[in-house]
Parts: sequence; C-alpha cells; structure tokens
Amino acid sequence: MPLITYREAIRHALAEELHRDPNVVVMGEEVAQFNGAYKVTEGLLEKFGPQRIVDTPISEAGFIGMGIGASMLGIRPVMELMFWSFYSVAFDQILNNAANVRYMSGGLINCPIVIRGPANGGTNVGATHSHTPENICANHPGVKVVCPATAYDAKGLLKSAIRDNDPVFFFENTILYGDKGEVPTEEYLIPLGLADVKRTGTDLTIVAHGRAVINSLAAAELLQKEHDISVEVVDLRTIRPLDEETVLASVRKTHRVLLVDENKPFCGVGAQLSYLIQEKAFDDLDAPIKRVSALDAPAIYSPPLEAEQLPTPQRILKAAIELLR
Amino acid sequence: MPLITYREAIRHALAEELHRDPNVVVMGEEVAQFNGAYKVTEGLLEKFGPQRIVDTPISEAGFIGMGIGASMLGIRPVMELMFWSFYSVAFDQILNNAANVRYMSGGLINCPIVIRGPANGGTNVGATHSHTPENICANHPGVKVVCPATAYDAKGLLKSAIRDNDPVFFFENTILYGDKGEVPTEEYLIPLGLADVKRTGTDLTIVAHGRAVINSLAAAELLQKEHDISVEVVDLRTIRPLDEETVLASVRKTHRVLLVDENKPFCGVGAQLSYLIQEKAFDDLDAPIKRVSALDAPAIYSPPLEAEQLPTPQRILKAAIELLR
Amino acid sequence: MTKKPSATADKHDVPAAPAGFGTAPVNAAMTREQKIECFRQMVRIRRFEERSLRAYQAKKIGGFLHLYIGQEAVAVGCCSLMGKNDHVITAYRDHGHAIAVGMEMNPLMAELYGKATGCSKGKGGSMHFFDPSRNYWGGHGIVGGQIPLGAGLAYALKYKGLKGAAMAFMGDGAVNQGAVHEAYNLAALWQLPVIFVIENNGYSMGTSQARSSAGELARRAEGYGIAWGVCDGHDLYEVRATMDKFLRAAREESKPAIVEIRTYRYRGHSVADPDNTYRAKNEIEEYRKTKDPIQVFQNILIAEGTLDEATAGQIDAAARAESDTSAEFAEASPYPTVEDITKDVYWEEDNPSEKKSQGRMFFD
Amino acid sequence: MTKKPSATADKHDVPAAPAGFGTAPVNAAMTREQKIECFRQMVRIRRFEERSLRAYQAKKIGGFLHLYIGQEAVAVGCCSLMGKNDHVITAYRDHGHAIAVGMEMNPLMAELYGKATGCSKGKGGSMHFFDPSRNYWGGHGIVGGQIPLGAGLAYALKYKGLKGAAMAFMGDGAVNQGAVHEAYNLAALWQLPVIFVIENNGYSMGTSQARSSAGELARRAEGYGIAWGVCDGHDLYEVRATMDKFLRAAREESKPAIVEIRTYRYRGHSVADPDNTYRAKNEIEEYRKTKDPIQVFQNILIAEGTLDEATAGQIDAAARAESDTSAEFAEASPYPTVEDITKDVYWEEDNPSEKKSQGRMFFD
Ligand SMILES: Cc1ncc(C[n+]2csc(CCOP(=O)(O)OP(=O)(O)O)c2C)c(N)n1
Ligand SMILES: Cc1ncc(C[n+]2csc(CCOP(=O)(O)OP(=O)(O)O)c2C)c(N)n1
Ligand SMILES: [Mg+2]
Ligand SMILES: [Mg+2]
Repeated sequence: MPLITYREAIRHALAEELHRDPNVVVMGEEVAQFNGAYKVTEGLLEKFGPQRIVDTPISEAGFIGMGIGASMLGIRPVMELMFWSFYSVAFDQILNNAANVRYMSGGLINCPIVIRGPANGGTNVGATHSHTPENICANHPGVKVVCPATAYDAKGLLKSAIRDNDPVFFFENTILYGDKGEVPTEEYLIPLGLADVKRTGTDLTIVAHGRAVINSLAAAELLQKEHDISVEVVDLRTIRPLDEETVLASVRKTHRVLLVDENKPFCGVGAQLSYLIQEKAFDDLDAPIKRVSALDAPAIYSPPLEAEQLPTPQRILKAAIELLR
Repeated sequence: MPLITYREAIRHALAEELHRDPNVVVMGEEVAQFNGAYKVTEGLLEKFGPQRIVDTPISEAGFIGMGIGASMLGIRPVMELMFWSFYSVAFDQILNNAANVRYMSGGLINCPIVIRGPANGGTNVGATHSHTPENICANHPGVKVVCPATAYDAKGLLKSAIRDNDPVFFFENTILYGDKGEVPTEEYLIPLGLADVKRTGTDLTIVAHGRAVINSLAAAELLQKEHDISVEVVDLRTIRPLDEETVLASVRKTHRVLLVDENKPFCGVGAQLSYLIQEKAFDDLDAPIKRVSALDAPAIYSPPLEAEQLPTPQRILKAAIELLR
Repeated sequence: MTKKPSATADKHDVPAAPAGFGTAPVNAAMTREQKIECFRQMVRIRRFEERSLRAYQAKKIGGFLHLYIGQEAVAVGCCSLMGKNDHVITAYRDHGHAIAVGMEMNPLMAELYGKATGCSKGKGGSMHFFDPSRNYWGGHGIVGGQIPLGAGLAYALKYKGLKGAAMAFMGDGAVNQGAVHEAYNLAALWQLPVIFVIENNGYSMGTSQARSSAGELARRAEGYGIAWGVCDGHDLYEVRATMDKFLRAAREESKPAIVEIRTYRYRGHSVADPDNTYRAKNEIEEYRKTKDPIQVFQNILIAEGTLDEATAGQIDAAARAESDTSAEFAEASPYPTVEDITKDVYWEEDNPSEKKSQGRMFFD
Repeated sequence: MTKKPSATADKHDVPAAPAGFGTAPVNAAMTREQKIECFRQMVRIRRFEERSLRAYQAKKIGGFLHLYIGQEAVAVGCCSLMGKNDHVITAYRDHGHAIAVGMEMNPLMAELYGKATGCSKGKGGSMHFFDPSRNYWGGHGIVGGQIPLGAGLAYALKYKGLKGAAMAFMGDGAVNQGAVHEAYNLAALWQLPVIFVIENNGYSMGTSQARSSAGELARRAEGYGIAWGVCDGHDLYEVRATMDKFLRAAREESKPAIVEIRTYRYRGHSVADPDNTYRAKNEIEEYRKTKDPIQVFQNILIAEGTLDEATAGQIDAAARAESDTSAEFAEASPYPTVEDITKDVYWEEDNPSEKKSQGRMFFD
C-alpha cells in the first residue's frame, strides 16, 4: 500500500467524493486559489474548477449558514474552517441551525453538511486559535463528531462523512497533516462510530482520539520497553456516535483505564467516557479511571511550555505508572 | 425574613450593586424601557436612569464585546442575555475575548464582566431557546459559572459575581423566577465556589444545580415518605469554581451518588462530576454513579413531552431507587 | 448614554398607500380568482391567528405565540408571486407565510397544540413551521439566524442552474445581527438570487426602530452594491408590484436585493408581551382604522368590482369555520410519545435500513 | 460560481500620495523633533520586524508572525496623534502599533521568543501584544473580534465623561465579520467616540479585496449614518491629516467614523505564507520602489530640511542595534515554568490576599 500523508489522505477523500457526486462542493477561506491555508485542498481548484471549489470571505457564520441552507436543497457542502477554533463566530449556525433543523421540522429536513478543519494545540498560535471543541459539539444531539488520528482513518472516515445525511463535524490536526501512513489505492469507507484498537495489551486500557492516540502509542511503546507494562490503546476515531462496546470490552480485559485527550478537562470527552465506563463496568475496575488532558489554562503561546501543556508521551507514561501502582 | 421571589432577589442584588458602585451598568435587550423580557430589571430604569440601565439592539456579539472592552477600562457591565441560548451568536466574544484576555495579556488586563440571564428548558420555546450551556462555559478556564436555585442564593451570589474581577457567567431559570424564598433585609454575600447541602441524608447523595435542585428536593421528600430512603441533596450553586470537598464529604457518608442536571448528557456537568468523584472517592462508592439529565434530543416543543424530557421528580425518584437496589 | 434618533422617520409617518398599484402589470395580469385568492389567504391568516390566540388564552398552547395580525399583505403579497423554483424562509413570526405558501390549517394548529399531527410533529411549535414540499423552509427562532440559510437556498438554485429566487424574511430588529450582514456581502459578491425582505413593523419587541438601528434599514444595501427598495406593506398590490420587480431580476439575472416593507403588528410582540410600555393605544387604533391590509384590499377589490360584500362575508365565515375545525382537529389529536422525543434527531436513525454508522448515538 | 469584481478599484491603482499634506495644520504644528520621532518610529518598526523575521527563520519563534513591513505610516501616523485619553486596539498584525504607542523592543521580542520577560509573559505571542499603561489593548487573533471591544473602550470614555477617542484597527478582510457591523451600528446609535480604521493592504491572506468584499469598504458607514473617509497610507502626513479630523470629531463631539487607509504589505500574510499564488512579484516591487512609507517620509523630511541623510542613517543604525539588542535580551531571558501555565488565568488566583471565592478553580 502506498504511504501518503494525512493531508493527502483527506485531499484524496475530497477528490474522490467530488468526482462521485456533482452535488459535493468544497468551500472555505483560501481553499481554492491559495490551495488551502494548510494545503489540504491543493490542486482541487485546478481539477474541479471554481464551481466546486469555492473561496469565501472571512464570514464563517455567513458561509456556513449558507452551506446549511444549500444542503437543505440537496447540495452537499464540505466546509473548511481554517481552524475549528473559528467555530466561535459561527456557533449559532453550526449548533442551532445545522444541529436542530431536522428535529424542529419533525424530520422533514435533513442537513448533509460536513464541517472540517484542524482543531489542536501545539503549534504556538495562542489561546484563541487552539480550541479542541469536539466535546462541545458532541454535547449537541443531532450532530456527529469525527476525530481521525491516521491517514488511513482520515480518508475512510471523511468519505463516510460526506455521504452521511446528517451534519458531520470532522476534526483534523495540523500536527498530523504531515504524518504518513499506508492507504490503499482501492476505495474504502470506514463507518462512523467504530473504534479501532490501535495496539493490544493486557495491563491497562488507554482510550484516546486524535493526536492523543499517537502520543499514547508512543507512551505504550515506552511502557512496554522500559516498564514491561502491556497497554491496549483504543482509538475512538468517532466521538459521536461512540463505540462504547469496544471501549468496554477492553476495560473488561485490563481492568484499568487511562483516558487521554487534548480537551480542557472540565467536561471534556474524558469526563463523558469516565461516566460511561464506571457506569457499565463498575465491577471490572481495579482502580479509579484517570485522565491526561491539556493543563487547565488557555493555550499558552510559549513553544516549550505549550508542548508541556498538552498530553505528552511522558505525561501519559507517568500517569499510567501511577495508575498501575 | 421577608419572602421574595427569585426574580426580586436578582433585582435587589442589581439595585444594591448599582447603588454601591457607579461603574456598574446594566445592559441588554429590553432591560430598560420594557422593564426586562422577564421583568427582572423592572423599575431599574426609573431608579437609575438611562446611563446605568441601557437598552441594546439585538446584537449580542456587538454589545457583549462592547461590554468586555468597557470592562477593560474599569466599567463593570452586567449584561443580560434575554436567554442564555443567545450566547450562540456571541460565543466568540464570551469564550475567546472575555475568557482569554487576561491570559493572553500575561495578566495585564482583567475583565470584570457579568453575563446573566435564564438558561433552562421546560417552557416550550423549542430547541434553539432551551440551551443550558453551563457545562460548555465551564469548560473554558478563565471564567466562573454560577447556577443558583433559590432566591437567597441568587441574591448573595449575584452580588459576589458583580464584585468579582473575573468574568462571571450567571445562569438563571425562567421557571424559578416566580419562586419565593426567605431573603434577609440586611446585606449578605455568598462566596462563589461554596456548595450548600440543601437536605441532609444518609442513604444517597444527590448532586444537582439550578432547578434540578428543586426537583431533587421534591424527589428526596417522596423517597423519604414513600420508601424510607434518606437522601442528601448537595446544591453546587457554583459550577466553576467547584466545591468538591462538600461533594466528596457527602459521598463518603452515603457511598452512593446520583447526579441530576438539565444538561444534555454528553459531556454535561454530571460527566465531569462523575470523573471527579470516582477518582477521589473510588473506594467509598458502593455502586456506580448514576445520572439523570435531559433526554438526549434537542428540546422538544410539545408541552407535556418537554416536561418529561427534563429531570422530573419521578425520573429522579426512579433512578434513586434503581441505584439503591 | 444619550441616543440620537436615527435619520429614518419613525414608523408613524408611513404615508397611506398611494392608489394605483392595481394597474401595475403583475397585478393587472391577475385573474379575478387570483385576486380573490389573495384576499382569502389574508383572511385565513387573520382568522387562524385569532383562533390560535384564543387557544393560547385557554392554555392549549405553550411557549411563545408571535401573531402576524396586521402584516398579512406582506406574506400573501410576496408568496403569491412564487413560481415553482422560488423559496421562502422566515423568522419565528411564521404563521402568515405558512398559510400564504399553501399549508393547511390543521397541521399548523396541531403544531401549536404540540400534537403528533402537527406540521413538525409537535417538535417545533409556533416558531418552527416548515413545509419543504411547498418550498417553505421555516420558521426560525434565533433573530437573523435564518438569513444565511436563505442565501444558501439561492446558492443552491444558482448552483443547479434553476431560474428561481429565495425570499429571506426578517424583522426590523434583525438587521443588526452580524450574520445578516455577512449574508448581504456573500449575496452581493456571488450575485445570489435572494431577496432579503425586511418586514419593518416599527418595533423589535418593545424597541422602536429608531432606538435599535442607525440609518435607513434597506439602504445598508448600498454598502454592498445591492439593489434595494422600500414599500408600503398595507396594500397587497403595492407589495406585489415592488417584489415582482426584484424577483424578476433575481430569477432572470441572478441579482440580490434588499426590500424593506413597512407594516405594523396590532398585537404585542408575543402574546405574553404586556404591550403598554412602548407604544400608544391610539397608534394601534390608527393603523387598524386606516391601514388594515385586509380592509384596504377588500375596499380595492370592491371598488374594482372584483369582490362584493357578500362574497367577502362568505370568505370570512369559511375562514372562521376552518380555523375552528383546525382547533378541533388539534384538540382531538394525540401528543407525541416519550419514545418520539429521540426520533427525528438523526436522519440515519430514522432510516435504519440505510444506516451505515455504528456505535451509540444517544446518551444518558 | 462566478464572482463579479467589486465596484472598488483593486489595490493596484491607488494613486501616488498627493503632495502637500505637510501643510495641514496638524502637521504644520509639529516640531522638528516630533517629525523625526515619527520617522524614527517607522524605522524602528521596520528593523524590529526584519530582526524578528530572522529570528523566526532561525526557529526562535513559534506559531505565526504577521509582519507589518510596508504599513508603518499607518500605525505611526495614527498613534502619533494620541492624547492621554486616546486608546488603541488592533488585530494580530500588531507589532507596528505596539512600537508606535511607545512599547520597548525588549519585551516585544521576548514575547515572540515565548519568554517570561515578554510583554505578555510569553503567553500571548506575536498576535497578542498588550500595554494598558500606554492605552494599548492588543493584539487580537480572531478576525474582527476586537472591533466590539474598541467600541467598548469608547463607551467607557463616554461613560466616564473623558474627552478621548478609541481607534479600532482592522484589515480589509475583517470588514465581512458580523461583529464589525454590530459594532458600527452601536457606535452610530450611541454616538461613541470610536474610529474604525480599516488598514486596507489589498489582501486578506491570499484573497484580494475584490474577491472578498462587495462594494467600497468604508462607504458601508453610510448605511449607519456614520462619517467616513479614505486616504492613502504611504504618506505619514496624509494619514495624520485625515485621522486628525476624525479624532477631533470623536473627542469633541463624540462622533464615530470609519476610515479606510490604503496601504500594502510587502511580506506574505504571515511568514509561513508562500505568497506566490495571488499577487505578482512586480506588484510588490512597484510598491517598494514608489510608495515605501519610510522612503516617502524620508524624502519629504529631507526636502523640507527637517532631516538629512546622515541623521537618517544614524536613526537606522540605532534601530538596527536596538533590534539586535532586543533579540539578545530575548535569547538570554528564561522561559516561563510549567507552574506559570496556570497563572494569569484568574485575577483572583493571582491576587490571593483579595480572594473571596472558594472551591476548586482548576481541574485535571
Ligand atoms: C439572537 C436573538 N436575540 C434575541 C432574541 C429574542 N427576540 C425574539 S424576537 C425579538 C425581536 C425581533 O424584532 P424584529 O426583528 O423587528 O421582528 P418582529 O418581532 O417585529 O417580527 C427578540 C429580541 C432572539 N430570538 N434571538
Ligand atoms: C474569524 C477568523 N477567521 C479566519 C481567521 C484566519 N485569518 C487570520 S488573518 C486572516 C486574513 C485577514 O485579512 P485582513 O483582515 O485583510 O488583515 P491583514 O492580514 O491583511 O492585516 C485570516 C483569514 C481568523 N483569524 N479569524
Ligand atoms: Mg419588528
Ligand atoms: Mg488585508
């Protein structure tokens, strides 16, 4: 299988779906002529033309709302937020209009929109540009939330997202864009709501999503090598729908859980998971569930400090060892 | 002590603080001439004049942002959101500017703004008007979040909020506005971050905030009378800062916990509490923590059904009995 | 803070509708039946609203009830111009538009009652009427929030190469929401076939236009190079004559426009609004007497010889009867069940045979 | 979707600065020292920026670096007019304004390096320079998000009865954010002493003004009944002459305004921007050659006899030295500690002796 980057995997998914369905439109700031702020959409304008690849003004509420309206008439817009952080100025369109229009119309309308873009800290762009709102989005019934960690997952999940008839919010990561992974040349889809056990193990379950998966795998490697601890890493891949079976099966095997994500801790994804795990696997737990999330402050700019603010392999390792003590 | 309504208690807090500090300004849609959409600010225009009680256009991002800017220069704006739900159009101002400006300036600037208004379901105003975003706000370090359940608490907490030098988000409830409670005539303050045990008990701890406290107390009453179950009800009053000591002390006494709130469940306040409780009181728990929250769908309009969607005393009672089985 | 009055004249001095819009081509071309149909629709809206008010007072309806009484000529005038590819979206004051696009009273009243037979199955309520089969896209509660969606309907039309237009209605208070301006700019930049219709009834809740908006409402179009117009909304012919021009430019040349239609609501902002702090009783009376859109149009039609008093009376009686029937229908209908609460959330859950996702969709 | 070019001429055809603004009263009244000081500030900005660019290329700086090179006359011209009650707020391209209000290079460079000695203690970075002691309120990353705050500074001035003005700077791309329009309306309605300054450098990232904005940028003011103006931003005298008029109206009559200042950035949107997809190299060269604000002002000052080449050279050498020193200062400074991450979040936590709240403030 060819090795391609996470960025290319997303681009291929876009290209294939643009090719498959003439109603798919890619829209956002700098996606066309500039080839994308992070070059995800590079070359698409040339290939599909300005009808299908559309540059917008800096009007997130306006153009996302426009996409929602267009989706009600059968267009399938794939909206790029240059950063997911900018959902802050389009929050009403995203989490009232897209999330609720089906419900409020008693099911008469559906809203097949995809909103995608990077949501991560770690690139020293400061507090306003480093939000990871997958928890906040997933709080809203009516939406689906996807957080791929690898090129393979990103491609298969994005294709499913674009074909989905509900609003799907797709969270990428600028730090992963350059990561390479094996991606088949033949077409494949990954269903939303299916977690992936990225590493099997017996002593501890780590549940993670997004880049935290990568750091957890690195930590797991060290734990095995240096401490002889066997860690299973469950990559949620999708936050909502959530594959609770895979999570619970792992917990029932290892009896100890560490939750790792980049969210700010208060009401982060890990909070929801810990409720769910203790509720459904109470008697299987040999120790309290622990979390590693971002240190609880707005994202700091200072580069070496921001690295520490996020879940590093070292912080994960330390938490794992404490948990197993 | 005089019996006054929750609405009056808030009004008195506003009037006292307006009187005390000439930099306090009350601002929002219909707060002045119309006397407030829910009449919370009734009479304030007459008493304090149009400099201090200011009607705004329907521009939540604009006027809240304006308040944030004014607060940096020493004004202490108390902003009314007619519904907290409308934070959706001002999200960026509230959760980027107010929440982060202190941090991003390395502590040079503080933002003593209060944003208050009702946040609740149960009045059949549909999905877009029934958000309860205390979980979402509290996810953001830099802000404080208050959810009073009684007239007494509302007054004492609002006065503290207005004197606080950090942004404080104050969540009221249209259904509680008419509820009466004893409120002293002499001045008092309730510190943020102090929970209140609203009922003592030995068999089960219910942790709740806002109107869920009232319904939990009703359920506790029934549980005592009809099932001889003794329930302790802890009213958080403030979500952030959080009085974890009071919660944990109760759990260590009863060994069983039911979390009740109006949030949509995924990453609701209850999720955070369950992480915290299982982490810090793992060995004290005799049963999994359970939750009663809103049924997981956008707020339905249909009046009898919306009542069922929220945590009713009956649903709380049922959950409590199951938990104790 | 002192507030300077805006340059715009206050609502009060809107002049009486100048006569003569009946001869505008779009009106002259109407058949007798079409004219009477417009009259009938206005009457049906009025009677439906009055009936729903009584139901609200009898506590059959929850939440808000924003009545359209006094504004009927706007919705009916605009919607009577709709062709097969024309679309409508509006705010929460949405009963008039629903009837004007052809929705039946039964599902509307049942929706107000929160019944499963309602147009939104009791899930949306008064603010959320929808009928995609009639190109009616709601009914939206967040002030101004529907306006980008309206631009999106126009975007879809243009994308698909269909010659149609979207009408995106909003109130005079909504023009100060940021999303509205973003949509103006997008519509102008991409020449989307959308007409932004400002139903200026003089007030946003208890705030007069002068206290909420600087400048003239529709004239903000100039900042975007968009065509704009202002017209009186009491005379249905005038509404049609004005809108026809802009709709044609939208359909044929894909040109956006902003049109301010001056109208008036007789009732409070919503039924719960005490309505005595911000306008004088005689202001309302004055409108009722001299500018009532139904009365104005009835007078015109009678003067034209299109209608007689007797027919007008029959139409009115039929509308009253239809409203009463709808209330009976609503009353007799069942409520949704608790299981229904979590339906209509996800398309996929409602179409299990086509479901592709796995995992848990709902939580507790 | 085809995009029609906006009515506004593209950046390219901005005419060369007409001579003669030096005689405007506000410029004629300047002392020789004041003029040289303005020149010096522009040079200091330029050299600071160039030095920071080298530091960025040497990987001493993280994240974004949005250089102000080419736009110096705007910040210096505007800020040189500031009185004690005048305030400034801007977007992420904020180094120029920081130096123009009088901030020292050391804490600015240290901030870029993410050091504890930075003006924001290394917490804000390039986009978040602040100095309340110099009436400088940032440095904001969300496009347009600072504009309502600027209106709020003006609101506070008016509330306190101080005769001052707020200048709220934004780029040409920012005018399409809804919050900007909401602030326009509020400023107009309440007559707030705020000047909204659009620094039109022709592009928002890779998008030319014509592709992002319909109509003329500052003219949107008319929709709100606000005064507006457009001027060239290459000639510091012109910037001062234009802004002085609006600043006086703001301070003395509490009148808002929107002023578009046409300028140009030589560098990419940020240092990471490849800058070859959307404009021609010779467009940049043309600006450098004929409109460079420092060169333009130097020529004027020399022609006036205010400055000679030698002094200009000394100023430049001093600015280069100062920039190098600031880089050394930054380099030598310590990083914040991990404990610092959770400081400066809450005023109350940072002022424990005055703390009133209880409970847990931070979570894990
Ligand atoms: C964003 C937002 N803010 C406030 C409200 C509350 N609200 C509902 S209607 C209304 C007044 C709107 O007035 P206008 O736009 O003139 O429409 P009208 O009611 O006159 O039809 C307000 C303030 C809301 N629904 N959404
Ligand atoms: C709400 C929001 N959307 C998008 C961005 C990303 N972004 C940062 S700067 C910029 C271009 C802004 O251009 P302009 O306003 O002309 O200012 P300039 O960079 O030219 O100074 C964009 C799109 C952002 N920071 N905030
Ligand atoms: Mg109105
Ligand atoms: Mg620009």
